[in-house]
Amino acid sequence: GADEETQALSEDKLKIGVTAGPHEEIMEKVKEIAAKDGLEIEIEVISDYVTPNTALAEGDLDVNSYQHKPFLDQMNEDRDLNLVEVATTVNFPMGIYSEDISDVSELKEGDKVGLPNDPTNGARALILFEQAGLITLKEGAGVTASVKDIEDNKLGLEFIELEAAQIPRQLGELTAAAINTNYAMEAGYVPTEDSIFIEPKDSPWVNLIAVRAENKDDAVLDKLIKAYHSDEVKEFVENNFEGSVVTSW
Amino acid sequence: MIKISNLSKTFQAKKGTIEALRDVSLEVKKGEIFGVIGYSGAGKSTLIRSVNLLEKPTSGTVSIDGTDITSLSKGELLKARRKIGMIFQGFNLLKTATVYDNIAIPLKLTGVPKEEIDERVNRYLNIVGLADKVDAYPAQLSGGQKQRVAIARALAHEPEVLLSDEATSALDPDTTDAILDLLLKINQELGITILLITHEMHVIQRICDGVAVMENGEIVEQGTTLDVFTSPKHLTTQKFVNSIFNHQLSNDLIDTLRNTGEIISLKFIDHSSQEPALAVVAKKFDVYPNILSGNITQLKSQPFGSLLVHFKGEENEVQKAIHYLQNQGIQTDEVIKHGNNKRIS
Amino acid sequence: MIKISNLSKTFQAKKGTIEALRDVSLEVKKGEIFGVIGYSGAGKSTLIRSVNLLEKPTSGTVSIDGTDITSLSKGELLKARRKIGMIFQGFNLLKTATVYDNIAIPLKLTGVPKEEIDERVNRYLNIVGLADKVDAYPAQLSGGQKQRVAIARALAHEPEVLLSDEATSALDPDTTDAILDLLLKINQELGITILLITHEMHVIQRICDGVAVMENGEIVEQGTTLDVFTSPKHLTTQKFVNSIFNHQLSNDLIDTLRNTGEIISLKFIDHSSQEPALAVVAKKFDVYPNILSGNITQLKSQPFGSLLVHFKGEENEVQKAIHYLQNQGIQTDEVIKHGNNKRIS
Amino acid sequence: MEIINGFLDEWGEYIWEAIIQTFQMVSISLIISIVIGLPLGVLLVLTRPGKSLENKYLFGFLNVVINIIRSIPFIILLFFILPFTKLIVGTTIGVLGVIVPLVVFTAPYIARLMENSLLEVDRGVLEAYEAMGIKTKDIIWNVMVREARPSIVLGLTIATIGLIGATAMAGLVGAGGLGDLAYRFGHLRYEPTVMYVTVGILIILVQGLQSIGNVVAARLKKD
Amino acid sequence: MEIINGFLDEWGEYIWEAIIQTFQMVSISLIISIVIGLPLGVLLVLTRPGKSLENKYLFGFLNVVINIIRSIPFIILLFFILPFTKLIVGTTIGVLGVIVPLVVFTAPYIARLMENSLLEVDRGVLEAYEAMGIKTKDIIWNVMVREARPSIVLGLTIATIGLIGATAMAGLVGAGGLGDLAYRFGHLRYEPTVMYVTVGILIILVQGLQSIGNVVAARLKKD
Ligand SMILES: Nc1ncnc2c1ncn2[C@@H]1O[C@H](COP(=O)(O)OP(=O)(O)OP(=O)(O)O)[C@@H](O)[C@H]1O
Ligand SMILES: Nc1ncnc2c1ncn2[C@@H]1O[C@H](COP(=O)(O)OP(=O)(O)OP(=O)(O)O)[C@@H](O)[C@H]1O
Ligand SMILES: [Mg+2]
Ligand SMILES: [Mg+2]
Repeated sequence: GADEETQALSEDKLKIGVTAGPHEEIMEKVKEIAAKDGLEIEIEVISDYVTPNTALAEGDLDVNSYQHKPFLDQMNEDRDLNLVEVATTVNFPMGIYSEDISDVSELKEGDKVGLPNDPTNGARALILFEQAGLITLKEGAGVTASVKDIEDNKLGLEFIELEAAQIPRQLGELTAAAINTNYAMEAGYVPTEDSIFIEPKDSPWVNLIAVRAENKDDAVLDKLIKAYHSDEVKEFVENNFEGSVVTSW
Repeated sequence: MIKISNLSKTFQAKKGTIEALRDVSLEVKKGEIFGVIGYSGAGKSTLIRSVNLLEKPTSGTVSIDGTDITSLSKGELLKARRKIGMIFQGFNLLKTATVYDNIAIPLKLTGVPKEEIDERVNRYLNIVGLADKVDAYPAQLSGGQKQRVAIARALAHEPEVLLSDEATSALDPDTTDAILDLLLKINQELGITILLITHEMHVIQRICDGVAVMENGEIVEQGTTLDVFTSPKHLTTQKFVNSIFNHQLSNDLIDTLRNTGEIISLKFIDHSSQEPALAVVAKKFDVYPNILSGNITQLKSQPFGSLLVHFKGEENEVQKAIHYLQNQGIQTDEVIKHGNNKRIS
Repeated sequence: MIKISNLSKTFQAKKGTIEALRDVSLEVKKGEIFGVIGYSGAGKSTLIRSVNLLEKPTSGTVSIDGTDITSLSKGELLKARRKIGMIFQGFNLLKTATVYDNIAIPLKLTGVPKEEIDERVNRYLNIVGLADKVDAYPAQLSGGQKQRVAIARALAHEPEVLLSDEATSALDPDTTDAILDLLLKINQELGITILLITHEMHVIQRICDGVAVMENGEIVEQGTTLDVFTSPKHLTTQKFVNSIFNHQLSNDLIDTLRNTGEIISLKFIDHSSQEPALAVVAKKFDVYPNILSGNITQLKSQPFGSLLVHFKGEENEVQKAIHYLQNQGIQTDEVIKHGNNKRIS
Repeated sequence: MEIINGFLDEWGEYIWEAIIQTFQMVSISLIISIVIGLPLGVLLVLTRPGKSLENKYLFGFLNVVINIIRSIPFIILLFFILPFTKLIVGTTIGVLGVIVPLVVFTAPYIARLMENSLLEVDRGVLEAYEAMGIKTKDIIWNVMVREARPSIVLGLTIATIGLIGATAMAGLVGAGGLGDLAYRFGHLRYEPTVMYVTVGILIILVQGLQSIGNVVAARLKKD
Repeated sequence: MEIINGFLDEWGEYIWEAIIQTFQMVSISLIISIVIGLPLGVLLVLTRPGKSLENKYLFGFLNVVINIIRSIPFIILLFFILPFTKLIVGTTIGVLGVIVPLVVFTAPYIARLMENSLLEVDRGVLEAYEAMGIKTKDIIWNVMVREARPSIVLGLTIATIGLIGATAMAGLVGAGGLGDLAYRFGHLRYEPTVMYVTVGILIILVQGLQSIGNVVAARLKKD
């Protein structure tokens, strides 16, 4: 519970939690831009997916930027947190890739299918599989779906949860796998050509910047959002991730 | 000073139990040197280890200076133990400490002032003849040198009671003598009470006032050294006493000599050895006494001898000679052969 | 059989080096029992450990049965060592194995057939008197019992050469005698060559054919046991030889006796003790020989005695008596006082 | 009761599967690690200066290799040796895929613990056996290892517990197991009950292991 | 040369920061863990049946608590004790936030290793000091710990290396360090050079530690 802390955020200094990977890289760019505006950003890279929110709630962080709305909502509910979204950031579309087949319909009985093992990407992969018609998920499983929420698995596929960044390297041992576009590209895949199924560009999985509810109107956040939503950052993301990470502004 | 009453100790082993001590009672007076001797496995180490409660007796009590140490609290036991020095059969030295530290560390831990520690360490190392090994580690010492370090460690505490478990067993006769002299000296000068265990009869002979003989966990004989040496009653005691006299003759020799006279064992103490008894016999009677084997030796307080003498001569002359000797206070016995090992008592 | 030539061993210590062996040469013939005696720290253990190369000599060679073992390959050394049994000053038993296994494991590892192992273990345990401890672990044994297990372990290999480092130092005289008898027996019956180290002169006296006396890393005297006992040349040897005779008199006594005659040390071997020399002297001359201290004892092969005798009487009579004794082949010496420790040689 | 039933209905299967996976990972990699680690530990002791197989180069080499492997945290090792894993077992996924990194992680660890135990064996006893002309190989097994057994058992217990800790990261390559279940479902997906139950099972497992280790070590110790 | 300069320009700062973080995490938690673990190890030895402070309950309690903690893989422990961490140091992230779990993880481990070493100390020497009426406390330091030093040093080396391994997971709560750097950049961002360099530094670190440990242990060993 963060209720006891009602302090406003510092005017010129923010401690921002991000997860390792693209969120971290983008935030480094944002830090550069914000510095020009007199806002000093201290980046805390946290590899775990829960800590950035709990640390934020407890006041160890001022802001975090690593999750999408469905995940934030779930955590607020599960752990009785009071965190709110103040801006959207980027989206990492996800696709299904394979070295053996060229269409999801070619999946056979008992094939091995890989998916990320972290909750934000894992649930998303399952929903992607549902969209591809491979499985059906339990009603209400929604954005926290895990392999145990699979209700119907006609082909009896074997779902193997792996470290997200690792999947491209192990794709050869799987029939197919859901991979975040950024990781797929770093492994040399061209998403539009190599994926055998891909999320629509306008998917709801856009990431966001979250703060404690009592700070949602603090002025310093405007500076941060301004820096984040700057053209420089957009350019950086486009150049650096070559379209695999989609900006929301 | 040390009073052991009805002490028993039973060890649990895989195959039943081992009664290492059975109802042992013993008293060592203040200022006395008391020896315990016995065969290997007789229970000597177990007994001495019970005195400072390293071995918890199964039953019976041990009291030192009037206090029953089996009933002491932990703190009191600690204090009581500081007055008791112990030399172990194993040496129990710190492998990682030099000779100097092996003696100095316990002194430091028992609160001996710093300036005194150095002095004491050097003094006792000199006494045991190891001044040149002060910086050596135990692994660099010979067996006897390790034992001497252990002796120096125990003595450096200048305890009131000293327990010694085979302190000289790894030492040559010269060093043994030096250590025994030292024990005698500290006993006489500082009045330290000493309970020592040994399997060497000459250690008892040289320095002990009293002696107990153990066998199979029991004390089979006990008394002043003089009494035990001159008239040993139990077979084991007799064997030990004889061991220092080394009466061993070949059977051939005995057979030959029997035909020309008698073989007599003579035992005498004190004054009697100052009178030329055998010379007088030779002059007075028509016998030719010939010493076959024997030892005249010095007990802690007086000379004591045991001779195996062949009296060549007519039977009645021999009898007269023996009679004369008996009148001089000399104990005479016809020889008895001890089975295979040819021991004659 | 064992030929040690110009062996030197230098240890590196913090403070300079320690020369544990200096140019030691020694030969033990096949079937011989050879003893090495010396003070604590003399280098005895280092010497015996060099024989099976547990200690690598700094220079010099050791050859056994004609082969220089310092030049053997690893495999050859292994084979050579199997013929050499060794009893250690420490006992070096496996803590985690029973008495039985402590003897059986090495037998198994040196390829003794299974059915024979059991037989041998039991035989040798019986010999050392530990048949009832077959299932005990070393921690449950007394000091002497551990030593006996170590002896049984070495003997069970039935080696051609036996190296023994103070094998009886922790044993009572009775057990010591039994072990010595056993060594003598295997030496005579199986022709095993034995090199043993001891600090107890009576061990040498009882079973050794030859003896070497070590001091400060050097052999100071060496010869047959008889020669060394009867005419020890080096001071150390004399001390050792005298240690078994235990000549110790109080100064008071010596002073008193000097006034009424002379104190003479007599040494005689073999036949001479069978002739009643002192009795004859008493009859022939006007002297009263009185034995003050002494020991007539049996060397491995013949009796040997050393007496300290007071000859009461006129000076010229005493001189005549001494002359007579000398003619009988008895070695006579006027007493010499040895400083503080009152030893008289 | 109903709560328990409900819990078991929902999670029983997963937990059971995780237990099996953990057992598989631990037992297989432990056995292989011992087979590799124990001889390595022995070599580390025997080849060091002054010991019977003294060999500066082999000792230095082993020492360095073991240190290099022990330097790499398991999480990195897991990915670092992927090609090697693929080569050895043909897959980098699942229980099979994690065994190779677990062994690579545990064997040097066991070697170090063995080394530590074996170095404590009394020099005198070793000498006695050398003097009897017994082969180094036999001395190793019948003297060194035998005498060090109590300490070796405790060391292996420590290593096994470390191994169980490492399997918690096996989830990264899809091998599952109790640790992974606790982290992913218990922590990340906030199912505290799952976390508690899994941790409880781990505790029982480790408690059991350590107790067995203690009892065995005490039994083997005869002084 | 240029490549190296380029690499250092780009990564030098990160690597340097990671080294500092690793050093901080390792040194602080190691010291605290030793301070806690060593006495625990001593207690484990002294309170066991037959030893001088024999106390079934305390021994049983310590044994169980240590086992419970050692049961929990570090990755889970990290989160399991969050409230405790918060209570002790006021934060759950960063170097400060990871110290508490590292200590909780390492101290019982050190206790076990100490126990193992201390149990090897010759009983006779302990008896000799008991017989001299020396306080248990003094015996512990001047005999047990002293005689076990070579083994303790090797044990601590093993524990320190284990600790370095655990810090690789410190990234989960934002504490950084070399392991995290290798994972984040090397693995997640496909910058293999960073991974190799970081792993290289770790290797040098561990190699140095083990060498120091070996040398110190050999120095302390006097037989
Ligand atoms: N490893 C070593 N390092 C340094 N010095 C040593 C070493 N081993 C033995 N010494 C020294 O060498 C000398 C001879 O030792 P050795 O063990 O041979 O004596 P010893 O004659 O067997 O004596 P003891 O009768 O007391 O057993 C001693 O002074 C001893 O201190
Ligand atoms: N811990 C133990 N467990 C079982 N039996 C033991 C234990 N300690 C000693 N014993 C047995 O008790 C008996 C007496 O042992 P103790 O050590 O007192 O003999 P000792 O007279 O000192 O013999 P030595 O002269 O050989 O040292 C022996 O038979 C021994 O085997
Ligand atoms: Mg004893
Ligand atoms: Mg010696």
